[in-house]
Amino acid sequence: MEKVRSPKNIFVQGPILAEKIAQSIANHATKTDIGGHSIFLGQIRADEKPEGKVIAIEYTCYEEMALEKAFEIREDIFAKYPLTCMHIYHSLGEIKVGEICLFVFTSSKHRKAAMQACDELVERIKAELPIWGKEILDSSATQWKVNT
Amino acid sequence: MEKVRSPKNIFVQGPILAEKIAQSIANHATKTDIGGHSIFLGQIRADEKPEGKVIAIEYTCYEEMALEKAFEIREDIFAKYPLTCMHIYHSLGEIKVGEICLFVFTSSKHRKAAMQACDELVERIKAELPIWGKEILDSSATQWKVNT
Amino acid sequence: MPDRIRLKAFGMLAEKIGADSLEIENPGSSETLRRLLLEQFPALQPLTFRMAVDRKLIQAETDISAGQEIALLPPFSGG
Amino acid sequence: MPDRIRLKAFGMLAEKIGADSLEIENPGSSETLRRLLLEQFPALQPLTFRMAVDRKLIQAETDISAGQEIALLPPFSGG
Repeated sequence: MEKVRSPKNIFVQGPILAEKIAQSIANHATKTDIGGHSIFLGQIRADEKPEGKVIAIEYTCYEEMALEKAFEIREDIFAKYPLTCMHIYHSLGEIKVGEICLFVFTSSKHRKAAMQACDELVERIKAELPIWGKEILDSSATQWKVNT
Repeated sequence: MEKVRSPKNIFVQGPILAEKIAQSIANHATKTDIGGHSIFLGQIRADEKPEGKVIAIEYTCYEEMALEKAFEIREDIFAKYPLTCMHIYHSLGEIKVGEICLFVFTSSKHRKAAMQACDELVERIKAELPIWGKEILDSSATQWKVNT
Repeated sequence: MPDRIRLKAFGMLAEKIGADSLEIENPGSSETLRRLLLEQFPALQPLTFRMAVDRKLIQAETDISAGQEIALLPPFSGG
Repeated sequence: MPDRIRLKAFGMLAEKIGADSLEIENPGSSETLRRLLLEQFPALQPLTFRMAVDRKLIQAETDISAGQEIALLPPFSGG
């Protein structure tokens, strides 16, 4: 039976807290057809730049387009891998170094589908979602983040 | 500077709790050279067998050999990938369906190293650590788990 | 109905333009719009950007109709 | 010192042998030990197992010395 899915909000104001991740994991204890979970977390790094050290990244997005695109990516990944669950959360606003800004969570009966889907989701989120990070430096300068 | 590492205990009596995972994630907030974390969680599945439905798995191990081997695997993976941190926890004793029995956690500056190292660790843990799971069925029968 | 379009700008482009939203006369196509923008905002000239029409990224020159939402998108850097 | 070895059995092998630890006379080599075990415990005959000597998996016939720890290992099923 196909479940009809609709776009979900993936955005969280501020950092993603460890307690939220724990709650999300615990919520899956009743899904006893799951054998493996794969999680990716993006954390803000204190990169050294010529103009100063990164102390935070401020994220903005084109929300309507990002949610439509995230929905399209979700549908593609659900069609490609036999997943039980998939969750995507991305922070908006100012996220300090050491804090979590991205939480991708996939679950499946056998581990490989969850792992491959998680990797592919992270790649597609970084390449295809209209989200921008402005690095805030300890010199008070700012510069726009470039994904490599 | 090379850090000298020594064998660590990877075994946990009973299930791995979501709070422990959250604590482990939160402990990395001070490591501001980390850009990505990859986590794999193994969860006990309620598989249907001809003799009954799995309700728990009881794990035993050859502890001294498992810890030596886990140390060797850790060293190999640290040599192969530029990781900041690596953590492995495996449950012993009876773990019920829906509970977590394996927690593998890798962190690195850039995401790919963490993801690839996590995948490789899970494969090697399953293939090379002397750990055995006995499936306990709802018919009270038991049977030895076979990794596929 | 006047032939106008809504223009949204994001990230570095919004900074250079000095606004994150504009309403302008419909230039009729994405390439005409790009030329007009580079004339009006020379600070955009060294920058790479793509456009979305009604929240879909466009890959080639695209006609623009009145009432459509056009977005100016610098390279994405989420995650 | 008597020429004896310690034998550990795990998982399904411990169940079939009825013990998880035995002390026996040193058979001298891993293949001789395997033959002796299959004779003494016919229930092991259909099973696949490997051996470790002093916590290292052996890949080929290996000499066994007094005092060594020999382990009988069914296929691993951790994770």
